[in-house]
Order: sequence, then structure tokens, then C-alpha cells
Amino acid sequence: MKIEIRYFAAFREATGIASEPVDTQAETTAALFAECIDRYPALRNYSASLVAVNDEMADWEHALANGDEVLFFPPVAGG
Amino acid sequence: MKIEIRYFAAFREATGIASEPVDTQAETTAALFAECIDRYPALRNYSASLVAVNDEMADWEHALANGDEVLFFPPVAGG
Amino acid sequence: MFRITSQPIDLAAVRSQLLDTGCGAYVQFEGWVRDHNEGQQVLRLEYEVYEPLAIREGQRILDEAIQCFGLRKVTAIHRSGMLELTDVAVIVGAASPHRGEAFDGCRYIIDQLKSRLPIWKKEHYANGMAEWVNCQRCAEAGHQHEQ
Amino acid sequence: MFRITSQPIDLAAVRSQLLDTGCGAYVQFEGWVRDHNEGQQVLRLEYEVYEPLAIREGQRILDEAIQCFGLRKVTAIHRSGMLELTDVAVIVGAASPHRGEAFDGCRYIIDQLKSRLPIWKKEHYANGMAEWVNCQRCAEAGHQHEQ
Repeated sequence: MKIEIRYFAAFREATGIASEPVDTQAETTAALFAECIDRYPALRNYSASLVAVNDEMADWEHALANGDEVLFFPPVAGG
Repeated sequence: MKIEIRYFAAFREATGIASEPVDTQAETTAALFAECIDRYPALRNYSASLVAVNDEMADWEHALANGDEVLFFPPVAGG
Repeated sequence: MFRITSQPIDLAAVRSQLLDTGCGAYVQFEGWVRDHNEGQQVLRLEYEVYEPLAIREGQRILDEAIQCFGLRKVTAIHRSGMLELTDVAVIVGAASPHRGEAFDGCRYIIDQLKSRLPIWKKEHYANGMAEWVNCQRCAEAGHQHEQ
Repeated sequence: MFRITSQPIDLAAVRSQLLDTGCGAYVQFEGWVRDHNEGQQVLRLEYEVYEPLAIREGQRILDEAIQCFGLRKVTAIHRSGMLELTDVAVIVGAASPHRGEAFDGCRYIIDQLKSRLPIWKKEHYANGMAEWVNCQRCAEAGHQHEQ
């Protein structure tokens, strides 16, 4: 299925891209991130990351659907 | 001995005066205040009052000396 | 520095005195004149201050807060005289490297200012009466008389 | 109301929006850009914000604070983009009848804003390097990474 992935802040710098379309068999956000780590090993350094799907915060067992937009967030640091 | 007494806020209104010179045998601030209550019974309503002698906070066993200025404070309410 | 003033407080001046490139956190407390207290409608407040002792004790409280909470910069100003609704009766500003200290230190200062300074508050009510706010009365009513 | 802005924050406007004759207490928190962090000399900060989620989550935090702490009026604004030393990165204002609620509610809001919003901070150092501030790093260093 087709998923649009977006990377933010340190993730964007680690991957070198802000977003990419992927064609994947990953069933969950966790599986999708595992694929990203295979492509961009630098992502491995961020264990406590957050994920959102279609602009809603999600967890790592969230089931993906064709056409989803998945946002990978490095640890936040507001304020 | 001669003591100058000053009354503040509710004490000034209860006594009707801001200050008065007294000639007293009272040895402590507590004894002096007891004399004031005899003259101005309305002061009896204020149990948690504070006292200062010569612009320093004092306690109720403070020994008085001739020429002291004694300040009687009703309970404070700043802020 | 601690001050008593009979004039409206210049809020922007308080803050700009405390600006410090070593501080990441700033907490400001303001006490506003509120339109009610214990079921009474309040029209205005009157503060009587015995300045010689209030200024000395106020400065002592600020010094304690710097020592105990590691505040880098701190100031507080209390009004005297007649105040109208929404006027600022007291302001406390506290700046420190981290926010925990700024919150705790600012809270300490206002708590202590309210209980230790020779300052008395008279409330003027809509019914024409006026009364000295009396912490004894609060104790009897079984609740804290907070700002 | 919660807002994100790339422009300097108008502090006086924040406060005047919150003025309320029913409130006796006002607490304001400001996060300032500090000149050091973990031994490094900081020259400026850069905030990246994912606005759609940040605004929604920020508003949710303000609503929680109103419900949980009985705040009467509340607002918060967070900057995005490049900030210089002593710039205000975030402001929280909380007004309530009594001061306990204003302090606790304001503290809750800034704590939650810092941990729940999709906002990332990059520090630019005097040595020419720049680094994303990373809460993992803080955890490893064994201390909280407060403002």
C-alpha cells in the first residue's frame, strides 16, 4: 500500500529529506519505522520518538491503511 | 516610665487615636497592651496582634525601657 | 529590590529590570483588586502600610528567596493607599536559570509578603460599608484568606 | 487561547486579555532564551513547530488547566523560528480568584506544553556547532532538562 512519510527536525536532518512516498507491506507504524531505520541507520539513535497518523497522535501498534500520511517525530523540546 | 504608643489600621479606629504618650509601670509589651485594653475594650477582639518596639518587631515578653516607642499592629493582610 | 508605592506600578519596568541572559525562566505574580470577597461585593481597596518596617521586612524576604531558591534576579512592589478594581496591589518578579526555582521562589515571596509585612487592607463594599480584612476572621471561617 | 507565532510576542497584550474583575491573582510564566546549556555557550535558538498538531494539543492543555485548576482566564503563546538571547520563547498567563490555583495551573500548563507539543529546539553554539536539544540526552545525563 502507498504511504506518505514525513520527517521532522532531527529526523529530517538524519534522513536528509522532509518527506517521501513509500510502497510498503508494513502493517503498523512500528513496522514502517523499522523499514525507515533500515534505509536511514541514523534514526536508530532516537528511541523515544513519537508518531502521528493523518495529523492525530498515534501509538506504535497503529494499523496502517492505504493513503495514510505518517509523521515521525523526534523527542520534543518545547519551551 | 514614659512610653509613646502608636496604633495602626483597625487599632487606630478602635481607639480613635493614632498615637498617645503614656506614663506606665508596665514592664513588658504584654502588660502595656493589657492596660490599653482596659482603656479601649474594643482592642480585646484582636487576639493575634503583633507588636514592634522602636521599629523592630518584638514579642510580648519584650522588656520596656523609658522613652520606647511601642507599635501595636492588628493582624496583617498584605497582598 | 522591595518597594512600597502610592502610584500605579509600572509593570514593564519591573520585568525589564530582571531580564538576564543567564536566566531561562521568569515568573511574575500580580495581585489584582477583585470585585468580591466572602460573599460581599467589593468596590475598592485601601492599603495602610507602615513603611519603615514593611520595606525592611520585604527586602529580607527577597534576600531569603535568593538564598533558598537560587533566584538570579528578583523584585517586588506593594501598593499603598486607595486602589480600584483590577489595579495591581502587589507584583513579584523572579528570574532564574530553570523554571522550578522561579515558580517556587515567586510563590515563597508572595506567601511571605502577605503574612509578614505590616500592611492592612480595608475593603469598601457596594452596600456602603468598609471593613478591615482580618485574618482572624478567616481562621474562624475555616479557610485560608488567599489573594 | 493557544497560539504559535513567528513574530515577537506582545507581552502587554497577553496580560490585558486576561484582566478580569473576578480574579485576585495572576501568574505569568516566560521562557527566555538563555546564554548557556549543559556547559555550552548558546548564541541563539531555533524552534521548529508542527503547527496543526501543536495548536490542537496546546489548546487541549489550556482546557485541561481550566477544568482541573479552576483558572478563570488563560492564554499561552509559543514562538517558532529563530530567537536571540533574552527573547521570549513561550509565555503562559493564568488568572484566577485565588493565587494557589493561578500558580498551580500556570505550572501545569508550561510543564505539559514542554512535554506534549510537537516542537523541537535547535541550539546554536559559540563554537559554530548547532544541535537539536534532545530529551534522551537529558535522561542519559541524569537530570531534567528544564527551561
